[in-house]
Amino acid sequence: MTAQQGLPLDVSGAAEHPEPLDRAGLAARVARDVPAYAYVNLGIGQPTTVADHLDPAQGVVLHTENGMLGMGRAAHDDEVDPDLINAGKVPVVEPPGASYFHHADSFAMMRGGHLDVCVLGAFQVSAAGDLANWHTGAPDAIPAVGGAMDLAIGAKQVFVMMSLFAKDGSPKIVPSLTYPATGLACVDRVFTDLGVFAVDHERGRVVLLEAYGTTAADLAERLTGA
Amino acid sequence: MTAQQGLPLDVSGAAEHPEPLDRAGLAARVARDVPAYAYVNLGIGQPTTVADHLDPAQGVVLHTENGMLGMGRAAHDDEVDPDLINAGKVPVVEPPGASYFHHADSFAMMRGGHLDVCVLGAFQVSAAGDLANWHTGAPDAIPAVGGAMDLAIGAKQVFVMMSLFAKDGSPKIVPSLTYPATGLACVDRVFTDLGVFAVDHERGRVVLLEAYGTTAADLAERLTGA
Amino acid sequence: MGRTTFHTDPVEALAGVADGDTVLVGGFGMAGMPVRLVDALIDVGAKGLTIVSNNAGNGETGLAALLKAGRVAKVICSFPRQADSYVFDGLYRAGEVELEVVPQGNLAERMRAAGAGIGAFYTPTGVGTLLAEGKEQRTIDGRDHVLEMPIRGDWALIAAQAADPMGNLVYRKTARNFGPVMATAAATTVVEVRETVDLGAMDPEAVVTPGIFVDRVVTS
Amino acid sequence: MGRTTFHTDPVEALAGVADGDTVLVGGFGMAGMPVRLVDALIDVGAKGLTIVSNNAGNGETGLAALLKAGRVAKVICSFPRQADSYVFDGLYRAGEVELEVVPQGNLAERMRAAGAGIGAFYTPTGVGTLLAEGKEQRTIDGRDHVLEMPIRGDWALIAAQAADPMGNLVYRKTARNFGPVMATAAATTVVEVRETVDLGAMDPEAVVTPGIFVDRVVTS
Repeated sequence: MTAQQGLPLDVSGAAEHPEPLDRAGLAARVARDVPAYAYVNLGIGQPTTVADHLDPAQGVVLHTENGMLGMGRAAHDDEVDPDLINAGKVPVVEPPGASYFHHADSFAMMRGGHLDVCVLGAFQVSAAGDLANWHTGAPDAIPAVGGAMDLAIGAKQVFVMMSLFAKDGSPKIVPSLTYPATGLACVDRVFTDLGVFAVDHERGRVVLLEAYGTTAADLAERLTGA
Repeated sequence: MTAQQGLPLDVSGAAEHPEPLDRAGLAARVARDVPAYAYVNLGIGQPTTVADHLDPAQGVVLHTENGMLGMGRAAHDDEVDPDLINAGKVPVVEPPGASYFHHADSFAMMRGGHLDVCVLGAFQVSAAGDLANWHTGAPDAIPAVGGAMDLAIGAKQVFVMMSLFAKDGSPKIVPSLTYPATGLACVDRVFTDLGVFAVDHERGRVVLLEAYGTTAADLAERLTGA
Repeated sequence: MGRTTFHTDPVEALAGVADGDTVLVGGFGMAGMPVRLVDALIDVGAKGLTIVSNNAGNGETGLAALLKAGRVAKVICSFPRQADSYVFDGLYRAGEVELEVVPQGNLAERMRAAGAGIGAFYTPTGVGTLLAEGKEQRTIDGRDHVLEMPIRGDWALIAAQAADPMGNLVYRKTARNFGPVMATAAATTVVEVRETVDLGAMDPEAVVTPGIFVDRVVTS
Repeated sequence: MGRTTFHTDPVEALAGVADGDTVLVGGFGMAGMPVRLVDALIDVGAKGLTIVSNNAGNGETGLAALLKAGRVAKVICSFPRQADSYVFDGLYRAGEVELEVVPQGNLAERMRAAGAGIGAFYTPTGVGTLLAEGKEQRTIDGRDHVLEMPIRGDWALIAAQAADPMGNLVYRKTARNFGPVMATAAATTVVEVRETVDLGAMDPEAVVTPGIFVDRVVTS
């Protein structure tokens, strides 16, 4: 199950790094690609940890879809205010310069293309940049989408952050999705423990930018069998 | 030009009053039909004068489409604030309990059917309740619609306030519009100097409720030639 | 029609809720959740309700209690499945409650459309997904869109920070969430507030929900 | 991208306006009119502009001056004709400026759609009128609707009361009008403000336009 025929993958220009990225390293690597002064939405779960690696000097402003721009860090102890939470329902703090708005305005902000970057987890990303992150497709699963489909189509750039291989060893970058789609042709960059990839939308292929803890050739073999 | 064949008009139940309504009397008559605690938009021009005849005890709340609910009376002398105007661009005052909002929210309020009454001037109203009040249809006229089409379709009840006959003597309640329409089947009640009419939307006819300064029979003859 | 009414009894404030009604329920998680009104809705006893809310209840309180009491025929929400949404999960798997999953932005925008007199709108959200199946599509400026219809409530039950005598509302921090949108989208909007303020005490520039959208206020 | 920039020279703040651009101009009458920016737009010299604004100028100042200077190819507005709109009137009758008249609510909603990522929407406004001629119609729930498309600006020029260093804006009274909507609908939004306030001095609950929509601020 590990190699896939037909994944259009270009590894020719990839840089190689000796160590794989651990969770903190991956979050830091994503943070490095967030442009200065960007407006950014960090998806629930692992993407949230990117915030810890943003340099305040970058001037990045965080959006949370439950109605806040300029969201602060997680709240601790007596900072916790049940009226002030992020999209993952974790209490956060209010830094100076924040603003609040209702859900329709918040999603208008997102869907209107005003966010520069959103960072999402994924089950799968296809060579065309299709994203699957909301539904396993299991027949007895209860569907629950939250804001995933809005985030997938709304931001100027969509970053995915995930492990490159599933627990069963199968690649999560795939020729075409086998899980139900969240959005089509929406992913721009994929950050994983073993490699950072760009989606080349014009040519419908995935380009390895950096390999971590392995070689470009090894990744090519594990992803394409070639 | 004064009588029109084919205007479906019922004058059978009309009350008769000896004097015609002057401008103030007409405004007072309209005000009397505004329900207590109604949210009301008063169109530019003559409809604005209805405000002077609303009893504060009625608790009517005025909306102005340039972004204010709970609009106050016209401002005088040093009350004038160029940032605080009504839709006719006349300075007004801010009573306690007012609120401000932007143009999209203001028209959402109107178009979403949240206003109870709007009062508009008109060139013509048809038996079906079609309204013409934005364009004379003259070939060299520069079209200008403002909020008229939004008001026409937005309020729960649309009141029209006008003279019953044009300067050339032709009736302004007509079998069907000869002026360009502002909205179709939108007018509920027509208040004029000589009579108050209800539009019976189900039967597509106009019902004279009250005659002023004339008789029901005379109005029937002048409006229908019958 | 105006004159917002004020109540201390939330059951009284829900007078008129009938079997089969559609009820919009505010809140994102517990922030902005109208806890007293949802509890009162159980006491009111109406059955066969359609509940529109972001989530489908946690544990056995609030919406979960309403579900458990068998009052809900259908849930329209973006995210029913949570760690402790076992009441919903059980009813859903038993086929006792219908589910319409809606992307969160479409949920908000469809209610906004209902409140704003928009008959329908085209959005790129959901294109090419299971949630767009059977929906009309249209390509606009080279981008595919799905046609979405308004979601209208017979009732909106929301929570706010404060109301003034005109029914004007302000919210607090991210507890604002769906409240202002739902208030516009329902025939009757009922709001539970933490405080009431005197006429003139609320900054007209800072009012979030003008009183025109507020029919009944429940105070503590 | 963030970091709203602050300028004292309005001409500098309009750097980049090019021939043929679409410019959304705030204000309803003089309330909320970005007077300095409109004057600066004349100095910038771009031609063949499409101007989207509620009115089409009064007397010979502001938009009327821009029109008189021959910079405007098309006006999209709800109400061009006013007592002293003789500059526009003359150009229109001479066929030197194109006019698209849009019902005021559609004007606001079409810009809101552009800012909110709505591809198109159905509205009952204008059904059966000259302004709906040639537009697609659809009956929804028994009511006729017209399909309306977004109006997007290359630029929005608006006025606000105050900005903070994040670009967050508050307005004053009915001078708010089109400003918050236009700010969302343009590629670049330029705002003239009466005052700037320190970071943290603006109430986050009362911000009307979050800084994400504000690119450049002109201070006095």
